[in-house]
Formats: sequence, structure tokens, C-alpha cells
Amino acid sequence: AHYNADPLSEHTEFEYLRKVMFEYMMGRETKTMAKVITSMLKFPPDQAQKVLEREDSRLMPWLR
Amino acid sequence: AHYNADPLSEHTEFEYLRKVMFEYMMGRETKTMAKVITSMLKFPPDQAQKVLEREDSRLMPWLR
Amino acid sequence: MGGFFSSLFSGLFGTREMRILILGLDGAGKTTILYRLQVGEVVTTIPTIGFNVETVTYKNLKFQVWDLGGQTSIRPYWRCYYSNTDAVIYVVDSSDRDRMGISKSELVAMLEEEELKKAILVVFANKQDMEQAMTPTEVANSLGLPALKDRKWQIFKTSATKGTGLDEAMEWLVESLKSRQ
Amino acid sequence: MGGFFSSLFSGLFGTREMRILILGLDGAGKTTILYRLQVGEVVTTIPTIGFNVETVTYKNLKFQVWDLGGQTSIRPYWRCYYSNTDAVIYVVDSSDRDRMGISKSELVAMLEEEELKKAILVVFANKQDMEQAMTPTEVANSLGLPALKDRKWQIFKTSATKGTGLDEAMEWLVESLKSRQ
Ligand SMILES: Nc1nc2c(ncn2[C@@H]2O[C@H](COP(=O)(O)OP(=O)(O)OP(=O)(O)O)[C@@H](O)[C@H]2O)c(=O)[nH]1
Ligand SMILES: Nc1nc2c(ncn2[C@@H]2O[C@H](COP(=O)(O)OP(=O)(O)OP(=O)(O)O)[C@@H](O)[C@H]2O)c(=O)[nH]1
Ligand SMILES: [Mg+2]
Ligand SMILES: [Mg+2]
Repeated sequence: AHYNADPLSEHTEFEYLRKVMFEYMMGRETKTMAKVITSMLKFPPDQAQKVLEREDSRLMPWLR
Repeated sequence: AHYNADPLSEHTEFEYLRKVMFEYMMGRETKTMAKVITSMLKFPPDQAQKVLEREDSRLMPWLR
Repeated sequence: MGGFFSSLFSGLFGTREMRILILGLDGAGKTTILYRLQVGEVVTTIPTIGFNVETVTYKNLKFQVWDLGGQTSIRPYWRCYYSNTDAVIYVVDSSDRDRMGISKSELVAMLEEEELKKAILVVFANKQDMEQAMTPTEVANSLGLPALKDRKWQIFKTSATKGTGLDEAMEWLVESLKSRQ
Repeated sequence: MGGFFSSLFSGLFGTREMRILILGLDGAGKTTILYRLQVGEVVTTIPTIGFNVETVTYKNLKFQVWDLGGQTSIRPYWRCYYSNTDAVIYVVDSSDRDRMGISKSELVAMLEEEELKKAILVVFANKQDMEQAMTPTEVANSLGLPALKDRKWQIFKTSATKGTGLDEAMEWLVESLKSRQ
């Protein structure tokens, strides 16, 4: 949220993150939401991958 | 992350949020992490409550 | 179409919900279009900070339609939604001549993404009710559509508020999705 | 203690992991203390942006110990961790006279929280190895500990880097947790 100098756009990103976070936490479209979150929060690649792999195994438990 | 004028402390909050988010997404201590997230992202009270109730029902599925 | 394969295909087509994204710059009319398609009415919109996702039924087909916010700062996250997308409805405010270049850049960047390689593109030259609106041909040229390679695309003139042009566009989209191999 | 109730109690005590929070201003020595307790060594620390959580075994008892970052901007989130906490280890840099007042305010705010009403408080007057360190009595007075009501508390002088004082403090904590009704 802070990697942009324009305060208004910062506000937009903050609100966007909150919206996406809420959907994720409520268990809706979690794979897509996880992509947005790891991307907005600039997760390091290894962490992002771990999170997304975990989403896959949540969605397709028979692959575990 | 943007509700504080000091850029350094903003950076700290951003990093903190990322850390907490990662733990949440990996399924660790999700109730506590959910409290931090809803608080940092200033979820409106009704949304925060929904999220925390959902955490309870994840932890104690027999209460559903 | 006829025979075994086509009925197998329409069987599959009938079960899987198609995934459609509505993209375009802020204020282009994406949200207005989504609800026009879903409930057939003009709703009052506010800028979308996040997304709207609705199930739209058209000619007995079910679509999961995602309308993503188009403001500059959140456009970079469009790509997080690309996976498994069957078609993109790209909405342009035909009266916004100044930002046609930006709209083109975003479109070009989007079409370069591997995940959208097979997605069908339908451009809505929206706000045709406005006096200063560019024609669909002008819009198509500004966006560089004629130069597109390996892409099934079409442009339609629409007015989301008046409700014109949407049917033709959806008709084409449905047929294109059906006839994909 | 003896008889039916006490053995029932120690039975329960044996199964549930106690939850302990280590709190205090940034640089007080919280992370150094956590790993001193866990692995018995001085580790090199960086400011904690987030938390560390470790299982610490002391006298055959298991504790889940949370060490929370103490920087100003993330202190407001300490409260998210209070639920079900059995004890708080509050760490003070005894040589940091300038910030003793801030440390007191944070402590007072913390102790006002309903969720910590029954938590035991043990204060570590840390960095006693430093020349300009305040005595435990001075620290206790600066923090207003003598005025505390309805709170089981104790203060100990410690040096996390030298490893002094930690045993006595943990000893007292364990006994206090055991003898809670
Ligand atoms: N005149 C005219 N106005 C339209 C048309 N379509 C949409 N609008 C108006 O344009 C404004 C923006 O429409 P939205 O649907 O909110 O735009 P959007 O693309 O969703 O914008 P973001 O959510 O910010 O990305 C609203 O006031 C609409 O009523 C149209 O065809 N003609
Ligand atoms: N001299 C001395 N230095 C200590 C002592 N305890 C910790 N330190 C040093 O103080 C510095 C800060 O210690 P940390 O354990 O990282 O502090 P912290 O409380 O975890 O700080 P935050 O994570 O920012 O909240 C480090 O350089 C430690 O080595 C002590 O007892 N004596
Ligand atoms: Mg919109
Ligand atoms: Mg630390």
C-alpha cells in the first residue's frame, strides 16, 4: 500500500486489499484472492509459491 | 499501511502485515492472525466479526 | 454441428460455467454492463475498488462474469484473475479520446499474457450515445485491433445506459465460445 | 497442595500448554530472552517485525512462548495476541532511562485489558550488565508496579546476554502458574 507516492491511489490499494482479504478469509475464490494478496504484499517468490501450492491442495485434496 | 505519516514505520507495518498474512495463509494460528489482519486493515466491525466467527467454526467444526 | 463429437462437446459446454472477465479503464462502463447483462437494468455505480462477480445466464448458458476495478493503481492486479478465462470483454469509453492510448497499452499488455492465449476478445466501443463518441472503426484502429494475430476478436458499438448493442455482442460471444475447437 | 483436587489440577496442568507472551519496547531484549530460554544460548537478533513463537520446556512443563515485535508502529497489535494468555513476561531495558515512561504507559494499557485480567506478570529488569542500569527497585517504581491491584507480579534483575537472573525468574513463574487457583 505504501509503494506509491500518490496518497489517493494508496487509499485505493488499501481498500482493494481489504476487499480481497475479506473474500479470501471468507473462503471465496481463495486461489485467485491468494494471487492478488501475495502480489500486493510483494511476497518473496518462495513464500508466494508455498501459499499457492497450499491453495491447490485445499482445492484438490486428492492430490495431497 | 498508509495511515501513518512516517515512511519508516509504514515500511515496518507493511512487513509486519506480510509476515502475519503468510502465517495466516499457511494455516498457522489463524484466529490470532485474523485478529491482527482485520485490525491492521481496519475491517468494518461487521466484517471483522464475520471473519472471526468463521475462524471459530473452522477451529471447532462441531459447533457449526 | 452434428454427430457424436458435437453432442459430447455441447454436453461439456453445458456443464462447465464459462469464465468471462470484463476489463477496461476506470469509468468505461464495466460495472454498468455487468448488471445490464445480469438484471437487465441500469444500476447506479460507484468506482469499483475490488471486483464484482456474478453469474449471468444468457441463452441458457451460464457465465461467471468478473468485473474488475479499472483504476490505475489496481490495474496491475488484473493478471491475478486471468487463469482459466474463456473470454475477455474489453470496454472502452468511446468518448474518452485522451485515454485511448492508455487503453491500448493495457489491452496489449493483457493480450501478451500466456494465460489468456486462448481467450476470445470482444471489445465494447461503449458510450455510443455520447456526441463526441468515436466510431467502432476508429476505436478498433486506435486499439490496434486489426494487427492482432492468433486471436478471435470482434468489436461492437454499445451504450450500456441505453442498452443498445449488448445483445448483438453477447450473441457473437456465445457463438464464438460454442464453435471453439 | 494435596488430595483429589490438587492431583486433578496438576493433571490438567500437565496436558495444557501454557501460553506466555514476552512484551516490552523494541530493543529491550525480548528475542534474546526467548532463545536463551529455548536453546540456552545468545543468538544474534534483528528487530522483530512480526513475532517469534517457540515451545519452551522448563522443568518438564511446556510453554508456548510468543515474542512480539516492540516497535512503536506495531505495538498496537499486541492486543490481538492476548486471548488465553497465562502470563506476560514484560522486558525492560534497565539502561534506557529516557523511555521508562513509554514503557510504563504500554504496560499500564496492557494491564487494563480484560483478556489479561488473570495473567501473571513477571517483569525482567534486563541489561543489568550495563553500567548505567537502573536497579530493579528503581525500575519497579518507574513502572508503577507497587501500585498494582489484583495482580500477581514480581520483578527480577536479568542479563539475557550474560544469562543471569533468568532461572530465578522462570522458577517463580512456574511456581506461580502452578499455585493459581
Ligand atoms: N453516457 C453513457 N454513460 C455510461 C455508459 N455506460 C456507463 N456510463 C456511465 O459511466 C460511469 C462509469 O460507469 P461504471 O460502470 O461505474 O464504470 P467502470 O468501468 O465500472 O469503472 P471502474 O469501476 O472505476 O473501473 C457511470 O456514471 C455510468 O452511468 C454509456 O454507455 N453511456
Ligand atoms: N548488554 C546487554 N545487551 C542485551 C541484553 N539483552 C539483549 N541485549 C541486546 O539488545 C539488542 C536488542 O535485543 P533484542 O532481543 O533483539 O530486542 P527485542 O526486545 O527483541 O527488540 P524488538 O524485536 O525490536 O522488539 C541486541 O543487540 C541484544 O544483543 C542484555 O541483557 N545486556
Ligand atoms: Mg466498476
Ligand atoms: Mg525481537
